[in-house]
Amino acid sequence: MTAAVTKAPAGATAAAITAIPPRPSRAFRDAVAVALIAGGGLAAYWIFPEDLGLLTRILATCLYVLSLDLVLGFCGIATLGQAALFGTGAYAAGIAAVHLVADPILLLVVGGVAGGLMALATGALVLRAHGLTLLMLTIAVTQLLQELANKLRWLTGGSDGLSGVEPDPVLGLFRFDMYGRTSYLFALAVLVVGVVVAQRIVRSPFGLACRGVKEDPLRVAALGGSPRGHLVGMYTVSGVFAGVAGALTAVTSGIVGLDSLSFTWSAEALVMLVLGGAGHLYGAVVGTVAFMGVHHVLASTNPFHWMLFIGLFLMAIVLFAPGGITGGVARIAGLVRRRAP
Amino acid sequence: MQTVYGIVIDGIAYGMILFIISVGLSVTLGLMRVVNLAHGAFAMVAGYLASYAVQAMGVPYLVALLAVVALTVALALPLERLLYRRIYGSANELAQVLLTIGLTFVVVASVNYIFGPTLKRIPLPEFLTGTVDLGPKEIPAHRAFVIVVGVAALLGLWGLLERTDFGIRLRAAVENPEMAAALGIRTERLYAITFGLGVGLAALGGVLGAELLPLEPYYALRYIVLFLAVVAVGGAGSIFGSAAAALSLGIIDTAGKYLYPSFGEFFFYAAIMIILFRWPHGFFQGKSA
Amino acid sequence: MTAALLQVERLSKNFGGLQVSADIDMELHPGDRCALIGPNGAGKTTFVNLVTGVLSPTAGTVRLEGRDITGLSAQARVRLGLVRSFQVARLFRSMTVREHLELAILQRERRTWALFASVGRTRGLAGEVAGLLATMGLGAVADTAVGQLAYGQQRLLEIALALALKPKVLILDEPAAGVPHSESQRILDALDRLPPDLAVLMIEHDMDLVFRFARRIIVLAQGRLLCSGSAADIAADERVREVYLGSRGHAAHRA
Amino acid sequence: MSPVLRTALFGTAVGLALMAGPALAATIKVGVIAPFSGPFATAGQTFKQAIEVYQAQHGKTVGGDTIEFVFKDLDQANPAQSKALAQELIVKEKVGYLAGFFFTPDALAVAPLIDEAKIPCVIFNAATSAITEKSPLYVRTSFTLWQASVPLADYVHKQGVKKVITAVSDYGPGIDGETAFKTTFEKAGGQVVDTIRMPLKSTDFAPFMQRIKDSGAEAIYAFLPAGPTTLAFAKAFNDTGLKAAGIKFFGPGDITQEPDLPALGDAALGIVTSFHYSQAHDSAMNKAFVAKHKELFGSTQTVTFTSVGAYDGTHLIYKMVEATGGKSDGAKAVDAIKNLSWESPRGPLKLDPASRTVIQTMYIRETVRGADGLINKEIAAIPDQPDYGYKGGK
Repeated sequence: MTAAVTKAPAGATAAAITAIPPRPSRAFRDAVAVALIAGGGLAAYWIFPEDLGLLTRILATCLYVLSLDLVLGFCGIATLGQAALFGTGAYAAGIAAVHLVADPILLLVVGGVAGGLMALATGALVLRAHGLTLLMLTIAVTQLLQELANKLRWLTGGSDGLSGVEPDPVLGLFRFDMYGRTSYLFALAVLVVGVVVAQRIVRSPFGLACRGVKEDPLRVAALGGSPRGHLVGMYTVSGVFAGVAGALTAVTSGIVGLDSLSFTWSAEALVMLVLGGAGHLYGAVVGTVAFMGVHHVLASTNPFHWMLFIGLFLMAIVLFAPGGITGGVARIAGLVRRRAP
Repeated sequence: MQTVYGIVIDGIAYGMILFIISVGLSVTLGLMRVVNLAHGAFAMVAGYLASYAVQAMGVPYLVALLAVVALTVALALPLERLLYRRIYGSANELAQVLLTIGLTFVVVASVNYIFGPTLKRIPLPEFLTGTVDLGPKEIPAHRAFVIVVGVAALLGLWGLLERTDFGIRLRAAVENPEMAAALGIRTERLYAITFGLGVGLAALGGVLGAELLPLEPYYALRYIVLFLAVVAVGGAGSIFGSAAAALSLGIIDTAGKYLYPSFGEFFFYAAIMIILFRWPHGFFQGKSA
Repeated sequence: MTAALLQVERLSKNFGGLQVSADIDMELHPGDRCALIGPNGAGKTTFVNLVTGVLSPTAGTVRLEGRDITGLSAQARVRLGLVRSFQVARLFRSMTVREHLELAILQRERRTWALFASVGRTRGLAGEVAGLLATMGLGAVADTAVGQLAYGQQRLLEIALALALKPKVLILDEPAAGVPHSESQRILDALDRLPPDLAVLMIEHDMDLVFRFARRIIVLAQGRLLCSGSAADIAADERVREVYLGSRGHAAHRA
Repeated sequence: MSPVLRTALFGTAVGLALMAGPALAATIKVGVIAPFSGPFATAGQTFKQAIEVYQAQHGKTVGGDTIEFVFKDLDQANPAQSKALAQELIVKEKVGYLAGFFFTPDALAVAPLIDEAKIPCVIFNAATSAITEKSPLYVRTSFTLWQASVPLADYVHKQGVKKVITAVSDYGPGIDGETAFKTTFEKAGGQVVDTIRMPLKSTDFAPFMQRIKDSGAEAIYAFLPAGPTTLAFAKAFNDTGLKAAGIKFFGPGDITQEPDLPALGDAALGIVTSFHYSQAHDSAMNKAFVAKHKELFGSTQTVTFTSVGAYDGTHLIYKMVEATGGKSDGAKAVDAIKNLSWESPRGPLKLDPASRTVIQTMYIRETVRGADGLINKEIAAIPDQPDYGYKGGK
């Protein structure tokens, strides 16, 4: 107990803490972020009209990485199985598009529901574990689903990929064409809606409880809450987001491949999220745009240049900027603010 | 019956390779609490070095094997000093994962740049080609050699960690670093030696296993999941656990491929899931070595 | 005499062959201000863990408002109104004081499954939080992350959290542990403002605090109930003196 | 509008058109998607080298139009990425032709795109029959597994082999090969005792070898995509004593493609394959092709079947540009070459108007030790083999 005394920060009085100037309200900052994403997205539409295919994939990936942030950043679940949820959504939407419905919005719903159900089912099983065991279980789930998708060739196209995903025009008006204008704007709209919903969820009572679980599950239990229930709950929410992201990729690209259920795809999501900074939604967007943008430039010359770059970059992040890009920016901004009188 | 025997022998040979490489990871993870995803990269580097030594320089296989293990350890120790030392401790799991993935990417890119993208082989010496007659089944001499080395590694490690002063001090340092330091145990050096031991085992496995896990630049990423699986199933830090896990997974994988080839690695991962549900901390967590 | 809120009967716990709690009986009534003391190793923590459901007893029963809760989980007991605070402040370091209280209240109201509601706009929440902040004197630091709070303030928040759950029975596990003596007065002030009909059981080493707070004191020694009575009775009891001296005069007055 | 103004405007327009003219008509871009990195990087390299050999022999212009090749790297079978690259080539690079494609899934994925953009797609390698059914704009200058396996099955049967086991990679071409071989061999009166489908990413082949051994087959028909896995498979076949046990090894020529032969070493000796091209093929045109390759790149080690696939594919692209006068008209371009016959380094070729896959001679070859190392020696030639698998072999 005496040790605890020494740990207490000396002299941190209430007065000193309240002297920090009031920060803009959360709602305001959230609104600004949404405006920035929407505005930036529209600007990119005009600036890079010939790269809409790539940009569409980036937007869908943003939503996917966002789904990982919900579990990793807000619940502290370290998973390498996010692709299982993404791929489930992608295949569900793809299969539905080939056999059942063609309305793109309905397909997103199909993907979201499928991803959510998969998360609920697997989450209830694997979220009892922690650490390496949890990592391994999430990897195993992903690999099993991939083998399954490969095996069910008649349904999924196996290694040839599921093609023939030809959605109807959006709202019956805007056709998906090769130039990707519809795809891009559709994806941008979905991402913006996704970010708004995600903001809403992390600021909700549920989100608050999940943050509590992330920091100390036993303490939440001592408040009468059920930590594992919330973990599974958020995992399911994340599954819905990942499923919608998968469906969005299927709808806009017209194809679903086995790579959407791969370990690599899970690992890349983690890398993108940590690059951007986990735990505040925008890091997911920033990290994905940075990662995929630089990847496109470097990998088109030689993918190994890309690997060298991203490898060094990751090591630098860990050693010098543990908060990721957004964390680094915030820290620099903090320094500047403190210098200013 | 002969078929069952064949599957078991092939599975054991495959499992032994998994064991030799994974046990190094298990030791560093269990004893030093480092999730070292670059472990496969060390195995790969060793494989490439051996390939170069044997093919381009004409070094005899066994000499190359020993020299390469030593060389890989020598290359890895500065990394321990510069990088790993900053991320020891279980509070840094995410940082460990990212730093070591980053390191893996750099190694993959470098190996591709230096050795090219194509598959590399380590030519086997005369006495390791051909087959050895083991009762009802002939097995490739190379696999028999792997099994022998694997058993030797298992016993050697067990002896080292359980029966020597080094092992005792290592355990003490792991249990309570401050106390160990107060007793005059130089934990930094112990950690460096243990890290070197892990890398050396990876290197040994990388060279021996080149026939089963072919050498190409993506090796380091492709097989790390396999090695992690063995560690998770065996229980981090447990030598016998790693051996049990590697052998059973090797046999399950081989049997699955024999009986239902088109299911691929389905049975391998299904087995992992079932085992981890039953024993969430692996076979031997907290028991014995 | 009102009916007992919490009734503990012949509660026992063995770890292997070692008996750490033996046949403990105890009752708490509404408005009780009771303290549990005893030398180190007397089994106080085990007793708290048995009552709150962290450990399950080898024998005996725990009743809350007459209902047998021996088989219920810790969470279920909290929901029924049996709440504890922690000896070492267990708080969510990155969350603000306000968020802590909001979480506790929402948890009590079973509203943590509201996915799309807004915490800020939950009816009645802000008012209740403000009330708790005022009671505990934490208003000035409401929007500070607890990682930056002074330790005494963290202890106050720990108590506020427990209160936010509107308990019927509150178990305070060393509420002043680690708090400098100069600040323990603030804790005592806060304890004085606890709802009058709440039953409180305090485990504490600081005898000053115990004697100023408790109207009844229970002494545990070697896993058994040694005696119980008013502060004056206990102060005068030879056996109590003996067990404390017997454990080499374990500091009865620790700062 | 006054006549003077009109004349002036007209004059300006003509002047602009003349200035812009050569630049507009000058360059026709061809987008090539293939692996240039990763384990299959050699395949992309052979494509690129063969294109350069063709351009060195035939010039870089057709009727005043310059043909420019744009290369995109796709290191493994990844249909989604393939489609994305194709989209980028069409929208951003404005290519008039797509080409390349080592893996079947990658080729299949671009079907909707070439239909929408109305540009021809020349497949240099991907060998699943079904690809060309997906769009009328696909043309294939490689081969199909049916094409290679049907004559091989006949040959194996004529050698007096009765019981065969098949072992193929579990994906499109592998399944094609298995079906083609099994159908033909059983029709001829032989017996396929077991069929094994091996996962694409297999590295340890011992369990499959055990199964082959247990099946009691006299011979094996094996197909794996050319590259690292075939090496491991052939080595496992030797190491586990199957070769010593006298089991004969047959398969499409991917197994013993020239760049892999040095690494395979003696393990390759005695393997009998059916294929459309061997670097050792004896013809003037092949000698010229190989010589030019040596002149440009210093070595012939990489000259293999993917080289001639790309070489002949480039030839077809030149012919299509010629037929359309450089205009973008995919349907007309493909129509113009539908009945084309020409001479290739591998022998006489003719495009099948229905399947748009080349009809060609299949050579049965045995891997033997030649003057400078291992070669695929042609021991029989079976001319005019069409894609038997088009529309499910009907």
